[in-house]
Amino acid sequence: MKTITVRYFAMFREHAGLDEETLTIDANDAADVFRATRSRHGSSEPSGHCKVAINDVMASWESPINDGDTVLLFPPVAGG
Amino acid sequence: MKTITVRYFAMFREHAGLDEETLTIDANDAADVFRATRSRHGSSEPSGHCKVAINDVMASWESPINDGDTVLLFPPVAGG
Amino acid sequence: MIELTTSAIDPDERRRTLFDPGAGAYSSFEGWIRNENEGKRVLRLEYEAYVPVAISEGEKILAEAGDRFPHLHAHCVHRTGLLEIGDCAVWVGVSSPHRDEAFRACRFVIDQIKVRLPIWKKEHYADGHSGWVNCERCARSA
Amino acid sequence: MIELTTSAIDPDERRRTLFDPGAGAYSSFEGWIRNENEGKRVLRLEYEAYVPVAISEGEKILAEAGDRFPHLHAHCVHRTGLLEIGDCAVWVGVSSPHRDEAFRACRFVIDQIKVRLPIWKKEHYADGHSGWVNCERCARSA
Repeated sequence: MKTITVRYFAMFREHAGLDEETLTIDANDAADVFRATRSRHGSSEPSGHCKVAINDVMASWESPINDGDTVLLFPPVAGG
Repeated sequence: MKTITVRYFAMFREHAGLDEETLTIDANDAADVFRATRSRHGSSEPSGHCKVAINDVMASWESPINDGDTVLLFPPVAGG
Repeated sequence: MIELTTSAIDPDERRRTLFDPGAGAYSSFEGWIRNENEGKRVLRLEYEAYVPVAISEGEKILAEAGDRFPHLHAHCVHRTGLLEIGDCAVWVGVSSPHRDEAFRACRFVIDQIKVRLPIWKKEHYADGHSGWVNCERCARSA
Repeated sequence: MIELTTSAIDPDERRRTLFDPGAGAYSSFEGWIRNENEGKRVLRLEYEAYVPVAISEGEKILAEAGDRFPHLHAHCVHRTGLLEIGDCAVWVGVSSPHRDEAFRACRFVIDQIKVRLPIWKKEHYADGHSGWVNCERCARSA
Protein backbone atom coordinates (compact mmCIF):
# COMPACT_ATOMS: atom_id res chain seq x y z
CA MET A 1 0.00 0.00 0.00
CA LYS A 2 1.14 3.51 -0.89
CA THR A 3 0.11 6.88 0.41
CA ILE A 4 -0.65 9.13 -2.56
CA THR A 5 -1.87 12.71 -2.77
CA VAL A 6 -4.31 13.14 -5.65
CA ARG A 7 -5.16 16.57 -7.05
CA TYR A 8 -8.18 17.29 -9.24
CA PHE A 9 -8.48 20.09 -11.79
CA ALA A 10 -11.25 21.94 -13.60
CA MET A 11 -14.19 19.61 -14.26
CA PHE A 12 -12.57 16.83 -12.22
CA ARG A 13 -12.36 19.15 -9.23
CA GLU A 14 -15.98 20.15 -9.63
CA HIS A 15 -17.05 16.52 -9.81
CA ALA A 16 -14.92 15.49 -6.86
CA GLY A 17 -16.07 18.50 -4.85
CA LEU A 18 -12.52 18.90 -3.57
CA ASP A 19 -9.09 20.09 -4.73
CA GLU A 20 -7.10 17.19 -3.37
CA GLU A 21 -7.14 14.23 -1.05
CA THR A 22 -4.68 11.73 0.37
CA LEU A 23 -5.34 8.08 -0.34
CA THR A 24 -3.69 4.91 0.83
CA ILE A 25 -4.04 2.54 -2.11
CA ASP A 26 -2.47 -0.37 -3.91
CA ALA A 27 -1.30 1.37 -7.11
CA ASN A 28 1.57 0.52 -9.43
CA ASP A 29 1.11 3.20 -12.07
CA ALA A 30 -0.77 6.42 -12.76
CA ALA A 31 -3.57 4.50 -14.47
CA ASP A 32 -4.22 2.64 -11.21
CA VAL A 33 -4.67 5.95 -9.40
CA PHE A 34 -7.01 7.17 -12.11
CA ARG A 35 -9.12 4.02 -11.79
CA ALA A 36 -9.13 4.16 -7.99
CA THR A 37 -10.51 7.69 -8.05
CA ARG A 38 -12.96 7.15 -10.92
CA SER A 39 -16.01 7.73 -8.74
CA ARG A 40 -14.50 11.07 -7.71
CA HIS A 41 -13.51 12.59 -11.04
CA GLY A 42 -16.30 11.00 -13.04
CA SER A 43 -14.29 9.94 -16.10
CA SER A 44 -14.14 6.43 -17.44
CA GLU A 45 -11.47 6.73 -20.11
CA PRO A 46 -7.99 7.35 -18.66
CA SER A 47 -6.22 6.55 -21.92
CA GLY A 48 -8.39 9.07 -23.73
CA HIS A 49 -7.86 12.79 -23.79
CA CYS A 50 -6.98 13.15 -20.11
CA LYS A 51 -3.42 13.76 -18.91
CA VAL A 52 -1.47 13.08 -15.75
CA ALA A 53 1.48 14.65 -13.97
CA ILE A 54 3.44 13.19 -11.09
CA ASN A 55 5.10 15.61 -8.69
CA ASP A 56 4.62 18.48 -11.17
CA VAL A 57 6.17 16.61 -14.10
CA MET A 58 4.07 15.45 -17.05
CA ALA A 59 3.85 11.67 -17.02
CA SER A 60 2.10 8.85 -18.85
CA TRP A 61 -0.55 6.48 -17.52
CA GLU A 62 2.12 3.76 -17.40
CA SER A 63 4.42 5.85 -15.19
CA PRO A 64 5.18 4.06 -11.89
CA ILE A 65 3.83 5.50 -8.65
CA ASN A 66 5.90 5.71 -5.49
CA ASP A 67 4.87 6.16 -1.90
CA GLY A 68 4.44 9.87 -1.15
CA ASP A 69 3.87 10.93 -4.77
CA THR A 70 1.45 13.67 -5.72
CA VAL A 71 -0.61 12.66 -8.75
CA LEU A 72 -2.29 15.46 -10.75
CA LEU A 73 -5.32 14.42 -12.78
CA PHE A 74 -5.93 16.71 -15.76
CA PRO A 75 -9.16 16.57 -17.74
CA PRO A 76 -8.86 17.38 -21.48
CA VAL A 77 -7.07 20.70 -21.85
CA ALA A 78 -8.40 23.68 -23.78
CA GLY A 79 -5.86 26.46 -23.77
CA GLY A 80 -5.85 29.35 -26.18
CA MET B 1 2.39 55.90 -84.98
CA LYS B 2 1.17 56.47 -81.43
CA THR B 3 2.13 59.03 -78.86
CA ILE B 4 2.89 57.21 -75.60
CA THR B 5 4.05 58.46 -72.22
CA VAL B 6 6.52 56.03 -70.65
CA ARG B 7 7.32 56.11 -66.93
CA TYR B 8 10.37 54.46 -65.39
CA PHE B 9 10.65 53.24 -61.78
CA ALA B 10 13.42 52.36 -59.32
CA MET B 11 16.41 50.90 -61.19
CA PHE B 12 14.81 51.61 -64.57
CA ARG B 13 14.50 55.29 -63.62
CA GLU B 14 18.13 55.37 -62.50
CA HIS B 15 19.27 53.78 -65.75
CA ALA B 16 17.12 56.05 -67.90
CA GLY B 17 18.16 59.09 -65.91
CA LEU B 18 14.59 60.40 -66.09
CA ASP B 19 11.17 59.73 -64.58
CA GLU B 20 9.20 59.78 -67.79
CA GLU B 21 9.27 60.73 -71.43
CA THR B 22 6.85 61.01 -74.30
CA LEU B 23 7.57 58.91 -77.37
CA THR B 24 5.96 58.70 -80.77
CA ILE B 25 6.41 55.09 -81.78
CA ASP B 26 4.92 52.27 -83.77
CA ALA B 27 3.75 49.99 -80.93
CA ASN B 28 0.93 47.45 -80.80
CA ASP B 29 1.36 46.10 -77.31
CA ALA B 30 3.21 46.78 -74.05
CA ALA B 31 6.06 44.50 -75.10
CA ASP B 32 6.68 46.78 -78.11
CA VAL B 33 7.05 49.75 -75.76
CA PHE B 34 9.42 47.78 -73.53
CA ARG B 35 11.56 46.88 -76.54
CA ALA B 36 11.53 50.41 -77.92
CA THR B 37 12.85 51.77 -74.63
CA ARG B 38 15.36 48.98 -73.96
CA SER B 39 18.35 51.24 -74.26
CA ARG B 40 16.78 53.50 -71.62
CA HIS B 41 15.79 51.02 -68.89
CA GLY B 42 18.62 48.60 -69.54
CA SER B 43 16.67 45.34 -69.31
CA SER B 44 16.62 42.72 -72.01
CA GLU B 45 13.95 40.35 -70.66
CA PRO B 46 10.46 41.85 -70.74
CA SER B 47 8.74 38.54 -70.21
CA GLY B 48 10.88 37.88 -67.16
CA HIS B 49 10.29 39.32 -63.72
CA CYS B 50 9.36 42.80 -64.87
CA LYS B 51 5.79 44.09 -64.82
CA VAL B 52 3.81 46.68 -66.73
CA ALA B 53 0.82 48.89 -66.02
CA ILE B 54 -1.16 50.92 -68.54
CA ASN B 55 -2.91 54.04 -67.29
CA ASP B 56 -2.42 52.92 -63.67
CA VAL B 57 -3.92 49.46 -64.24
CA MET B 58 -1.77 46.34 -64.11
CA ALA B 59 -1.47 44.86 -67.59
CA SER B 60 0.36 42.10 -69.44
CA TRP B 61 3.03 42.41 -72.10
CA GLU B 62 0.41 41.42 -74.68
CA SER B 63 -1.96 44.23 -73.64
CA PRO B 64 -2.74 46.53 -76.62
CA ILE B 65 -1.46 50.10 -76.56
CA ASN B 66 -3.59 53.05 -77.64
CA ASP B 67 -2.58 56.51 -78.65
CA GLY B 68 -2.23 58.68 -75.54
CA ASP B 69 -1.64 55.79 -73.10
CA THR B 70 0.74 56.07 -70.19
CA VAL B 71 2.86 52.92 -69.89
CA LEU B 72 4.52 52.23 -66.52
CA LEU B 73 7.59 50.01 -66.64
CA PHE B 74 8.20 48.19 -63.36
CA PRO B 75 11.47 46.39 -62.65
CA PRO B 76 11.21 43.26 -60.44
CA VAL B 77 9.35 44.21 -57.26
CA ALA B 78 10.66 43.64 -53.74
CA GLY B 79 8.05 44.70 -51.22
CA GLY B 80 8.02 43.60 -47.58
CA MET C 1 9.67 32.82 -22.30
CA ILE C 2 6.20 31.78 -21.21
CA GLU C 3 4.02 33.76 -18.83
CA LEU C 4 0.65 33.30 -17.20
CA THR C 5 -1.17 36.40 -16.13
CA THR C 6 -4.48 37.55 -14.72
CA SER C 7 -4.06 41.02 -16.31
CA ALA C 8 -4.77 42.19 -19.84
CA ILE C 9 -2.03 41.19 -22.30
CA ASP C 10 -0.17 44.05 -24.00
CA PRO C 11 1.11 42.53 -27.27
CA ASP C 12 3.12 45.58 -28.22
CA GLU C 13 5.20 45.56 -25.05
CA ARG C 14 6.04 41.84 -25.47
CA ARG C 15 6.75 42.23 -29.20
CA ARG C 16 9.67 44.53 -28.39
CA THR C 17 11.42 41.76 -26.45
CA LEU C 18 11.76 39.81 -29.72
CA PHE C 19 13.78 42.46 -31.51
CA ASP C 20 17.04 41.27 -33.04
CA PRO C 21 19.05 43.10 -35.73
CA GLY C 22 19.27 39.77 -37.58
CA ALA C 23 15.49 39.20 -37.53
CA GLY C 24 13.72 40.04 -40.78
CA ALA C 25 10.36 38.51 -39.92
CA TYR C 26 7.92 38.66 -37.04
CA SER C 27 4.77 36.59 -36.71
CA SER C 28 2.21 36.74 -33.96
CA PHE C 29 -0.95 34.90 -33.06
CA GLU C 30 -3.67 35.88 -30.61
CA GLY C 31 -6.66 33.94 -29.39
CA TRP C 32 -9.59 36.28 -28.79
CA ILE C 33 -12.74 35.47 -26.84
CA ARG C 34 -15.56 35.15 -29.36
CA ASN C 35 -19.26 35.38 -28.75
CA GLU C 36 -20.12 31.95 -30.09
CA ASN C 37 -18.93 28.36 -29.92
CA GLU C 38 -20.51 25.38 -31.65
CA GLY C 39 -23.75 27.27 -32.14
CA LYS C 40 -24.04 28.48 -28.55
CA ARG C 41 -24.00 32.16 -27.59
CA VAL C 42 -21.08 32.77 -25.23
CA LEU C 43 -21.14 35.60 -22.67
CA ARG C 44 -17.73 35.14 -21.06
CA LEU C 45 -15.03 32.56 -20.37
CA GLU C 46 -13.20 31.41 -17.30
CA TYR C 47 -9.65 30.07 -17.65
CA GLU C 48 -8.05 27.84 -15.07
CA ALA C 49 -4.39 26.85 -15.26
CA TYR C 50 -2.12 24.72 -13.17
CA VAL C 51 0.74 27.18 -13.20
CA PRO C 52 3.84 25.12 -12.31
CA VAL C 53 3.28 22.57 -15.05
CA ALA C 54 1.89 25.14 -17.55
CA ILE C 55 5.15 27.07 -17.19
CA SER C 56 7.48 24.06 -17.40
CA GLU C 57 5.58 22.56 -20.33
CA GLY C 58 5.42 25.96 -22.06
CA GLU C 59 9.19 26.41 -21.71
CA LYS C 60 9.63 22.96 -23.19
CA ILE C 61 7.51 23.92 -26.22
CA LEU C 62 9.49 27.12 -26.78
CA ALA C 63 12.76 25.17 -26.52
CA GLU C 64 11.47 22.65 -29.08
CA ALA C 65 10.56 25.53 -31.40
CA GLY C 66 14.08 26.91 -30.99
CA ASP C 67 15.54 23.54 -31.96
CA ARG C 68 13.42 23.38 -35.11
CA PHE C 69 13.89 26.98 -36.21
CA PRO C 70 17.42 28.42 -35.81
CA HIS C 71 17.85 32.01 -34.55
CA LEU C 72 14.27 32.05 -33.30
CA HIS C 73 13.04 34.30 -30.52
CA ALA C 74 9.68 33.23 -29.12
CA HIS C 75 7.45 34.43 -26.33
CA CYS C 76 4.01 33.37 -25.14
CA VAL C 77 1.56 34.82 -22.64
CA HIS C 78 -1.66 33.13 -21.53
CA ARG C 79 -4.44 34.74 -19.49
CA THR C 80 -6.22 33.08 -16.61
CA GLY C 81 -9.37 34.06 -14.75
CA LEU C 82 -12.55 35.61 -16.11
CA LEU C 83 -12.39 36.97 -19.67
CA GLU C 84 -14.93 38.95 -21.66
CA ILE C 85 -15.77 38.91 -25.39
CA GLY C 86 -12.90 40.46 -27.36
CA ASP C 87 -10.29 39.89 -24.66
CA CYS C 88 -6.99 38.36 -25.71
CA ALA C 89 -6.67 34.93 -24.06
CA VAL C 90 -3.32 33.99 -25.50
CA TRP C 91 -0.55 35.76 -27.39
CA VAL C 92 2.34 34.12 -29.21
CA GLY C 93 5.06 36.18 -30.87
CA VAL C 94 8.16 35.02 -32.70
CA SER C 95 10.94 36.66 -34.67
CA SER C 96 13.24 34.91 -37.09
CA PRO C 97 15.59 35.76 -39.96
CA HIS C 98 13.01 34.77 -42.60
CA ARG C 99 9.26 34.76 -43.19
CA ASP C 100 8.56 31.09 -43.72
CA GLU C 101 10.22 30.05 -40.46
CA ALA C 102 8.45 32.83 -38.55
CA PHE C 103 5.00 31.63 -39.67
CA ARG C 104 5.82 27.97 -39.08
CA ALA C 105 7.35 28.58 -35.65
CA CYS C 106 4.41 30.71 -34.50
CA ARG C 107 1.98 28.06 -35.66
CA PHE C 108 4.00 25.30 -33.99
CA VAL C 109 3.98 27.13 -30.66
CA ILE C 110 0.25 27.91 -30.54
CA ASP C 111 -0.70 24.42 -31.76
CA GLN C 112 1.40 22.83 -29.01
CA ILE C 113 0.25 25.31 -26.36
CA LYS C 114 -3.35 24.37 -27.05
CA VAL C 115 -2.89 20.64 -26.63
CA ARG C 116 -0.17 20.37 -24.00
CA LEU C 117 -0.59 23.05 -21.35
CA PRO C 118 -2.76 22.23 -18.30
CA ILE C 119 -5.22 25.03 -19.01
CA TRP C 120 -8.99 24.66 -19.06
CA LYS C 121 -11.79 26.95 -20.05
CA LYS C 122 -15.36 27.12 -18.92
CA GLU C 123 -17.81 28.84 -21.22
CA HIS C 124 -20.71 30.77 -19.75
CA TYR C 125 -23.64 30.78 -22.16
CA ALA C 126 -26.46 33.25 -22.79
CA ASP C 127 -28.98 30.57 -21.69
CA GLY C 128 -27.51 30.52 -18.18
CA HIS C 129 -25.64 27.23 -18.55
CA SER C 130 -21.90 26.76 -18.52
CA GLY C 131 -19.56 24.05 -19.70
CA TRP C 132 -15.92 23.02 -19.73
CA VAL C 133 -14.66 23.06 -23.31
CA ASN C 134 -13.53 19.66 -24.68
CA CYS C 135 -14.85 17.90 -21.58
CA GLU C 136 -18.12 16.41 -22.81
CA ARG C 137 -16.74 12.96 -23.52
CA CYS C 138 -14.61 12.61 -20.42
CA ALA C 139 -17.27 13.23 -17.84
CA ARG C 140 -20.30 11.46 -16.53
CA SER C 141 -22.50 14.57 -16.78
CA ALA C 142 -22.65 17.53 -19.16
CA MET D 1 -7.58 48.27 -46.14
CA ILE D 2 -4.12 48.94 -47.49
CA GLU D 3 -2.01 51.97 -46.58
CA LEU D 4 1.37 53.31 -47.63
CA THR D 5 3.11 55.56 -45.16
CA THR D 6 6.38 57.37 -44.63
CA SER D 7 5.90 57.28 -40.82
CA ALA D 8 6.64 54.52 -38.34
CA ILE D 9 3.96 51.80 -38.32
CA ASP D 10 2.08 51.33 -35.04
CA PRO D 11 0.88 47.71 -35.16
CA ASP D 12 -1.16 48.00 -31.99
CA GLU D 13 -3.28 50.84 -33.29
CA ARG D 14 -4.06 48.98 -36.55
CA ARG D 15 -4.74 45.72 -34.73
CA ARG D 16 -7.71 47.30 -32.97
CA THR D 17 -9.43 47.97 -36.29
CA LEU D 18 -9.68 44.19 -36.83
CA PHE D 19 -11.73 43.56 -33.70
CA ASP D 20 -14.96 41.63 -34.23
CA PRO D 21 -16.96 39.85 -31.50
CA GLY D 22 -17.10 36.82 -33.83
CA ALA D 23 -13.33 36.70 -34.34
CA GLY D 24 -11.53 34.09 -32.25
CA ALA D 25 -8.16 34.35 -33.97
CA TYR D 26 -5.76 37.09 -34.93
CA SER D 27 -2.58 36.63 -36.93
CA SER D 28 -0.05 39.26 -37.85
CA PHE D 29 3.13 39.42 -39.86
CA GLU D 30 5.80 42.11 -39.88
CA GLY D 31 8.81 42.51 -42.12
CA TRP D 32 11.71 44.04 -40.17
CA ILE D 33 14.83 45.56 -41.64
CA ARG D 34 17.67 43.17 -40.91
CA ASN D 35 21.37 43.90 -40.88
CA GLU D 36 22.33 41.33 -43.50
CA ASN D 37 21.17 40.06 -46.88
CA GLU D 38 22.84 37.32 -48.91
CA GLY D 39 26.06 37.69 -46.96
CA LYS D 40 26.27 41.45 -47.25
CA ARG D 41 26.15 43.78 -44.24
CA VAL D 42 23.18 46.12 -44.66
CA LEU D 43 23.15 49.59 -43.07
CA ARG D 44 19.74 50.83 -44.19
CA LEU D 45 17.09 50.42 -46.85
CA GLU D 46 15.23 52.74 -49.14
CA TYR D 47 11.72 51.83 -50.27
CA GLU D 48 10.12 53.27 -53.37
CA ALA D 49 6.49 52.64 -54.24
CA TYR D 50 4.23 53.68 -57.05
CA VAL D 51 1.33 54.56 -54.80
CA PRO D 52 -1.75 54.52 -57.10
CA VAL D 53 -1.09 50.99 -58.35
CA ALA D 54 0.27 49.76 -54.99
CA ILE D 55 -3.03 50.79 -53.39
CA SER D 56 -5.30 49.35 -56.09
CA GLU D 57 -3.33 46.11 -56.29
CA GLY D 58 -3.22 45.87 -52.48
CA GLU D 59 -7.00 46.31 -52.25
CA LYS D 60 -7.37 43.56 -54.84
CA ILE D 61 -5.21 41.21 -52.75
CA LEU D 62 -7.24 41.91 -49.60
CA ALA D 63 -10.48 41.32 -51.54
CA GLU D 64 -9.12 38.00 -52.83
CA ALA D 65 -8.23 37.03 -49.25
CA GLY D 66 -11.78 37.90 -48.18
CA ASP D 67 -13.16 35.63 -50.92
CA ARG D 68 -10.99 32.73 -49.80
CA PHE D 69 -11.51 33.13 -46.07
CA PRO D 70 -15.07 34.00 -44.96
CA HIS D 71 -15.59 36.56 -42.16
CA LEU D 72 -12.02 37.80 -42.57
CA HIS D 73 -10.87 41.26 -41.58
CA ALA D 74 -7.51 42.19 -43.09
CA HIS D 75 -5.34 45.26 -43.06
CA CYS D 76 -1.90 46.00 -44.46
CA VAL D 77 0.50 48.92 -44.08
CA HIS D 78 3.73 49.33 -46.05
CA ARG D 79 6.45 51.87 -45.33
CA THR D 80 8.22 53.92 -47.98
CA GLY D 81 11.34 56.07 -47.78
CA LEU D 82 14.50 55.48 -45.77
CA LEU D 83 14.37 52.74 -43.11
CA GLU D 84 16.89 51.74 -40.48
CA ILE D 85 17.78 48.31 -39.04
CA GLY D 86 14.91 47.07 -36.87
CA ASP D 87 12.28 49.27 -38.49
CA CYS D 88 9.02 47.65 -39.51
CA ALA D 89 8.74 47.81 -43.32
CA VAL D 90 5.42 46.05 -43.65
CA TRP D 91 2.66 44.96 -41.32
CA VAL D 92 -0.20 42.59 -42.13
CA GLY D 93 -2.92 41.83 -39.61
CA VAL D 94 -5.98 39.63 -40.01
CA SER D 95 -8.77 38.43 -37.75
CA SER D 96 -11.01 35.47 -38.43
CA PRO D 97 -13.33 33.14 -36.52
CA HIS D 98 -10.71 30.36 -36.37
CA ARG D 99 -6.95 29.89 -36.08
CA ASP D 100 -6.17 27.97 -39.24
CA GLU D 101 -7.85 30.51 -41.51
CA ALA D 102 -6.16 33.40 -39.70
CA PHE D 103 -2.69 31.97 -40.30
CA ARG D 104 -3.43 31.06 -43.92
CA ALA D 105 -5.02 34.40 -44.74
CA CYS D 106 -2.14 36.36 -43.21
CA ARG D 107 0.34 34.28 -45.15
CA PHE D 108 -1.62 34.68 -48.37
CA VAL D 109 -1.69 38.47 -48.01
CA ILE D 110 2.02 38.95 -47.29
CA ASP D 111 3.06 36.47 -50.00
CA GLN D 112 0.96 38.33 -52.59
CA ILE D 113 2.02 41.78 -51.34
CA LYS D 114 5.65 40.83 -51.88
CA VAL D 115 5.25 39.73 -55.47
CA ARG D 116 2.49 41.98 -56.80
CA LEU D 117 2.84 45.49 -55.37
CA PRO D 118 4.98 47.99 -57.31
CA ILE D 119 7.40 48.50 -54.43
CA TRP D 120 11.16 48.38 -54.72
CA LYS D 121 13.93 48.42 -52.17
CA LYS D 122 17.49 49.58 -52.43
CA GLU D 123 19.94 48.21 -49.91
CA HIS D 124 22.79 50.37 -48.67
CA TYR D 125 25.76 48.21 -47.67
CA ALA D 126 28.53 48.67 -45.14
CA ASP D 127 31.08 48.64 -47.99
CA GLY D 128 29.58 51.82 -49.44
CA HIS D 129 27.76 50.16 -52.33
CA SER D 130 24.04 49.95 -52.83
CA GLY D 131 21.78 47.74 -54.87
CA TRP D 132 18.14 47.24 -55.87
CA VAL D 133 16.93 43.94 -54.40
CA ASN D 134 15.87 41.32 -57.00
CA CYS D 135 17.19 43.48 -59.83
CA GLU D 136 20.48 41.83 -60.71
CA ARG D 137 19.12 39.81 -63.58
CA CYS D 138 17.00 42.52 -65.15
CA ALA D 139 19.64 45.14 -65.54
CA ARG D 140 22.68 45.71 -67.67
CA SER D 141 24.81 46.74 -64.67
CA ALA D 142 24.92 45.72 -60.99
